[in-house]
Amino acid sequence: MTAARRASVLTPLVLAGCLYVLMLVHRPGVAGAPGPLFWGLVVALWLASIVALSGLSNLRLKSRPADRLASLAVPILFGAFLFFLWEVIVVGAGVPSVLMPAPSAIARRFAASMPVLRDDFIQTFVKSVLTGYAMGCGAGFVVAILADRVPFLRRGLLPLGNFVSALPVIGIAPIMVMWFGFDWPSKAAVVVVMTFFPMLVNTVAGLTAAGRIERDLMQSYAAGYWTTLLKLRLPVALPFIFNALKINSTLALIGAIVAEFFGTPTVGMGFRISIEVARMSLDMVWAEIALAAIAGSAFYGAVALIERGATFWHPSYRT
Amino acid sequence: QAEKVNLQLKWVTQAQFAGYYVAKEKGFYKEAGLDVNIKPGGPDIAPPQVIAGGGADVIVDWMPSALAAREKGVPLVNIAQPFKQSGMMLTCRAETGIKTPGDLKGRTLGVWFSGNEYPFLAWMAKLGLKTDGSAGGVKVLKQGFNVDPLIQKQADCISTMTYNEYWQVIDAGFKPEQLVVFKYEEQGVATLEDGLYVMQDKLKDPAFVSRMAKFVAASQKGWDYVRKSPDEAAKIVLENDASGAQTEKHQKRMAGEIAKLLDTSGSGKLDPADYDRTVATLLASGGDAPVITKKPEGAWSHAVVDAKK
Amino acid sequence: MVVPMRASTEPAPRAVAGAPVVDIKGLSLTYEAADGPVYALSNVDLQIAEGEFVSFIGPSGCGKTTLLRVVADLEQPSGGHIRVNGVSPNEARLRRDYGFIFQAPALYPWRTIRRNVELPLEIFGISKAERRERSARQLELVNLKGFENKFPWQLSGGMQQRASIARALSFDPKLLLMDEPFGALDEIVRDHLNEQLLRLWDKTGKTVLFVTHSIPEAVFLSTKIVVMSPRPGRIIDIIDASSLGRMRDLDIRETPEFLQIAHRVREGLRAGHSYDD
Amino acid sequence: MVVPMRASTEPAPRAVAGAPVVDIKGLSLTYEAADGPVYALSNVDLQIAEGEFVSFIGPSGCGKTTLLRVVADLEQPSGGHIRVNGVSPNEARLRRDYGFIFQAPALYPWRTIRRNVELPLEIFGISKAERRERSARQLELVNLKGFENKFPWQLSGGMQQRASIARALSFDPKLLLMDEPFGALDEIVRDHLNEQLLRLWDKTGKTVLFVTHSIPEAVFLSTKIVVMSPRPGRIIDIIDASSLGRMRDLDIRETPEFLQIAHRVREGLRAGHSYDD
Amino acid sequence: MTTEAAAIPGLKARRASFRPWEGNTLPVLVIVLAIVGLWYAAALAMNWRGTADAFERAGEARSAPEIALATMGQERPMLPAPHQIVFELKKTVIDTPTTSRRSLVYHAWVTLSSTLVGFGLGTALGIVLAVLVVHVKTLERSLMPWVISSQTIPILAIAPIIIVVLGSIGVTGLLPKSIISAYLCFFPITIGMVKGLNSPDPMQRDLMRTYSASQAQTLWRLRLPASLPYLFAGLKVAVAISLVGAIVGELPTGAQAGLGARLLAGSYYGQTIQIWAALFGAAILASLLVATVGLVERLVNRSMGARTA
Ligand SMILES: Nc1ncnc2c1ncn2[C@@H]1O[C@H](COP(=O)(O)OP(=O)(O)OP(=O)(O)O)[C@@H](O)[C@H]1O
Ligand SMILES: Nc1ncnc2c1ncn2[C@@H]1O[C@H](COP(=O)(O)OP(=O)(O)OP(=O)(O)O)[C@@H](O)[C@H]1O
Ligand SMILES: Cc1ncc(C[n+]2csc(CCO)c2C)c(N)n1
Ligand SMILES: [Mg+2]
Ligand SMILES: [Mg+2]
Repeated sequence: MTAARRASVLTPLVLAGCLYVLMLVHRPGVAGAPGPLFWGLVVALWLASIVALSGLSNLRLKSRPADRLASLAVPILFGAFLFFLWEVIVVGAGVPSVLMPAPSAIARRFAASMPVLRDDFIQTFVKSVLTGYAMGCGAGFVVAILADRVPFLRRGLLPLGNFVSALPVIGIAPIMVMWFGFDWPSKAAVVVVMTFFPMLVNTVAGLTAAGRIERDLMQSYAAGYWTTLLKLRLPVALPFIFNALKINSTLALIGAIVAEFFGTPTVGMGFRISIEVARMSLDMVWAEIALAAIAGSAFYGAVALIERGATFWHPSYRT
Repeated sequence: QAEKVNLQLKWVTQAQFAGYYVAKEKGFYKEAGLDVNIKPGGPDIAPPQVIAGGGADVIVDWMPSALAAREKGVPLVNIAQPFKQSGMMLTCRAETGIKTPGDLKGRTLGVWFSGNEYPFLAWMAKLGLKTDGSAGGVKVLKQGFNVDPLIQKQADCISTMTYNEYWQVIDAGFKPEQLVVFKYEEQGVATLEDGLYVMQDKLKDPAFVSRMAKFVAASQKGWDYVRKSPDEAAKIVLENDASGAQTEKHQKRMAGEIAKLLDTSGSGKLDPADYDRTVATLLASGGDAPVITKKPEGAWSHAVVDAKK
Repeated sequence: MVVPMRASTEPAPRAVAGAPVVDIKGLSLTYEAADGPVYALSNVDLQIAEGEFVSFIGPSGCGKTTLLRVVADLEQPSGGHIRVNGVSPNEARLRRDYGFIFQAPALYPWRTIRRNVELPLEIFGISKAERRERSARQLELVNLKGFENKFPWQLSGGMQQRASIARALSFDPKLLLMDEPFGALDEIVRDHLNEQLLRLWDKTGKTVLFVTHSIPEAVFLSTKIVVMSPRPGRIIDIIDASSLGRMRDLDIRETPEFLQIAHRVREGLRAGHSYDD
Repeated sequence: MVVPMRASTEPAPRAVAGAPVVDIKGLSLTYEAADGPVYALSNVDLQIAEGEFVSFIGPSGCGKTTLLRVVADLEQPSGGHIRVNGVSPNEARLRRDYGFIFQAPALYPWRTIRRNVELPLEIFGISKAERRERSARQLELVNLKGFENKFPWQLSGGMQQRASIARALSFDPKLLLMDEPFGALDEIVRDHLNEQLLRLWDKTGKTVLFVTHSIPEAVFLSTKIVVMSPRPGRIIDIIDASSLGRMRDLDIRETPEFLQIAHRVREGLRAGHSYDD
Repeated sequence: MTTEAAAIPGLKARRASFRPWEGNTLPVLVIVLAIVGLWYAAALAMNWRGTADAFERAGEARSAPEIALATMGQERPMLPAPHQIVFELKKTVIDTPTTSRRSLVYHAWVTLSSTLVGFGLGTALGIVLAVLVVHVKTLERSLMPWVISSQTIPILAIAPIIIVVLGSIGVTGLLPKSIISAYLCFFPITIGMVKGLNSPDPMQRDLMRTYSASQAQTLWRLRLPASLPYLFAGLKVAVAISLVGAIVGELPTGAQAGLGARLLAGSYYGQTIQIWAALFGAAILASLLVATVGLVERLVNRSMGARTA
């Protein structure tokens, strides 16, 4: 109860304080050279926000929707506060925008560049990432199953799987451009190589996770390899497989963007980032990074949501 | 006690920067009382960012990129311009039938971005060719670091430097007559390359100016040396190449070609006419994201070069 | 020398009437552990005819589970002969001759109780309608009606055990291997299920191998009681209880004949223990 | 109604002699499942004095485990009052008032048997030498000497259960919560352990809450027998058996008094079942 | 009855007998041979056009077999033939002293050292983060979403800034590369560990509750051992990624040495075979690292009594 009261009193106070500081920092006299009092205020707000947030996250509300809302509020407020600090420090300390632009500048840039961002998003995320992700995860999974099914292959394939595990993007990207051309297929190919190994390793680990009597039960039914796989071993392996899908969801995006540094048509998130860095338009660079973060987090979130549905029985969801 | 100078190069260690390496190895810097630390660059390094973050005292950069940075709030000032001419050109396979700039219409062209696309864009604007992929223009690819797109026939023409990529194409088996080249200098869209830039506010400090004066003078001595003995300069570069990937043949050739681009007056003083031409080219490049929107003010200074007398 | 257990070449005949369903001679099994071998079974001889109900009883760790697992082809013996329905355990397993109820419920947590019970039926390719019908019948039998849509962790220990019994009965195997199926059940349910099992056995002529710790249960159910002893795991007594007839009711437990057999079992059990205070 | 279980502000006194060790009033617990609530406990009243030995018996799924878990602060009741040793279950748990033996062995597979038994001792910060000594003693008691360095999967079901009993006894808790500890053991071992437990209880004055399915076991061990019934889980009879005295030997099971109490338990149990054939 | 069975002393004896097809050597060999065969076929097909073009440019007419032979010896092939890579590896690994900048071993060592430091940092960070997220509710809700979005930031884009910022506070040399490597590789560990730390089943957790064990005790005695399968799967992925991270980290530090520098230089100078050799170097290194983690996993499993079946 005290946590709730603390949170409900402090949160609005901190919010108000932050707004005030934001107004202050953008005043011509303050920007670039605020006094120690100003920084003191910022530090005080920081401490207060920690107390408020920990109060909020321990909050238990009676109605379910309200509780949901509260649990959503915490990461959002936490993030908002990080952005607040970023803005205040960058503007307050007068950090040059070529090093680190202020969030407000990034947001303005983001809003003003919607058409460009949309085209880049389609090129990089929809075409390269999704295709490459599906193929890479699929390939890792299939090879893991193959290695599992055919013991002879297992001992040959797994060491080879390790072999391709660390083919660095910067090495394969130029080769893929040479092989598959400048457009998105070469980026998708890079993503395939990057996502293959995490899936392979996790699937192989997951396939060994079934317990002994659970396997014996299948044996006693004289269930064949595929039946056992489908009805026992894959369900048990799912938490591992989903780990790989989650890791890959962010890895694929990084891979596709970085691959675009090594030759592209004149569209794509990586293309934009690399040329805007050289133009010193760091606000645009960060607008693209923000887009990547939003897309990547949404992708990850979608995978995590499916995971929760598919592995509801796992102890980690039964606390 | 030697004064420290951090120099950030624009690209990896190669004969393009031979002057600085020679000055260091031959002790020209030491004679001037300097301790120079040369930081190689690369595709992922933007020298203006490094100098803005305090990672360098002086950088080698191309003028379009430096002026862009200046407009974006990093007040870079050109203090010396050892390179008089641009080495950039567009190299096409002759078999494509391209003979004049007019033949470029509808072709696929490899272009270096990262701040080096402006002369190209200005040129296309001058030719009336669209670069946004619409019909009647040219198809632009963001070229990687090498000349593969030309050899693999993924592009009809690619960007090359007279001193580097062009020779890689030759090494790949092309004869000069199988290639058609368009030098930016000859097309009237050349921009200044490889100048030395510092932060504007530092120039208020006389000690800094005198340190830079010594640095520029010693560097010029290095460049003179390169002009005279390019082969030895290439060897010095090779010794400084930590990646161990450069070949002697290629670096010697590069040193020779670089020598042709240098300012023969020997002072390294920026010619304001070259500067004006560069600015004009950049302002003409147009497009929806122009590199500079207005004429820069105070983007160069002779203070350092003059101080060395 | 190698046991060609899986390499049998002769045809696989169905057990002929009268021929033993389980035929074990000189069977032994040693677990190799890091700190030395464990002699789980040593020189076991046993014949079980079709339609028999055989209980195994003995101190914990004497090899009852191991013996059932060998019959089920879940464990490879280190020596000796074993035939199940006239073929090797492997072949018997492959033609799905038996149903096994494990000592632990071994329910799959991602399946509801109904779908757990239907698991073998799914594997045997039985139609959905019939699966539904059979699982409903078995769940009714073990008194789990109303819990079809729960997940295993939502059930009490005894309920999980009953679900696993329903699962094994659902596909109606001729040979039932039951490892302490009623361990976690109270007397009333146990009596009830004992009677149901006896009725089922009598009606269908199944052969049952039944591990239990309860002497009355063993005597009540069995035509034959095998008493085992540990270290090394071996059979120390085989008691014939067919004299009690096939169908029995619970009152039989007060008859002198019953008590006498129970006494003999208890004596055997006691002999198998190391501490007799 | 809200139980201010965790927000208790009064001081936490040790149980005064005579004050109930477990004091339950109007306790209820409902599991919210997707397909509707399960009333696992409903309006349960129970007082257990220090030094009592209380058995819980009832059909499977009647809430015995749930009740023990509430006492142990592993489950939060939906309503009613409960005090353990005069404080909330949470406080009692935090000061390590009890030892719990689960229905399944719950051994950690990566620890040897010895180190499983020593687990609570490690947590309580007991010296290595003493841990060794105590685990050896307890393993001897449950007749697992020689298996100290095995891993759980190398033991039979009954041996695992005995290991878990040794684990709970190793730190000598004043209050013992035992959920069907002897379910997987044969009669002989069971009798042996029953006697050992009784001796221990008598000597140390522990309070024991003991879930069992065996009526004789319940009567033999208990001073009080609680009979429960499912749907909703509730107490239907509390039978006093203190008249049998504290220390009993196995022969007591033939006395009329014993049989009479057993009969009453059986009647209660039968009443709690839905099918009485 | 045929179940001819004599007492044999355990099953282990059978396993000990010599069966080469049960070891790793034969399968690996067979599969490697198959891949090499396919590779040659692919090299032939992919290099055909380029080779034919080259002869044509040189004005030489060649027969198909001659072209086929020449596809195996191209200087800039689409796909080098395996023996070309082997010779390059031999040249840069065996024939060159390991202290030379032209030795691949030297560069592999440079990369390996930052990989190991980065992997160490990343593992520590990954585990600490997972432990915090599992124990502190505030962090699970507030930190985790931001950790996830941090992983979607293209490292190559912000690496230069990291290097510059770190450089300005005096962190240079090995550490910046390692930090980038750690930043990339901690994530798989965190994801796996969060799941693994939460994987003990409720009864195992309840046992700890009944002992009123502290969080630290529950962590050490229950959660950590239970999480090991997840941890090792994460570590294998992470060690591979940390190598990629170290290589990526070499670009914004001027790509002076290391496999990344080799890759870049190879790519920049069109030395395809050198790229492939460096790629193989990286892959071999990765295999060794992953295999090492696998070995540790097996040792740990054995000491934790895992079934040896
Ligand atoms: N996988 C194994 N590895 C090593 N030893 C084992 C293994 N499984 C069982 N044992 C040992 O074999 C012996 C017999 O075990 P088994 O499970 O057959 O006993 P049981 O008669 O079923 O006992 P319970 O009544 O307790 O279930 C025991 O001593 C046990 O420790
Ligand atoms: N986590 C849970 N979620 C939903 N229902 C549950 C859960 N745990 C137990 N139940 C239900 O609560 C009731 C009581 O269960 P409990 O485990 O207390 O029974 P029990 O008396 O111990 O039975 P047994 O003798 O079989 O162990 C059962 O109907 C069971 O289905
Ligand atoms: C990604 C990228 N590609 C090309 C250049 C252009 N460039 C600047 S200096 C130099 C060396 C000449 O051999 C070259 C090619 C660049 N800056 N960034
Ligand atoms: Mg057993
Ligand atoms: Mg229970």
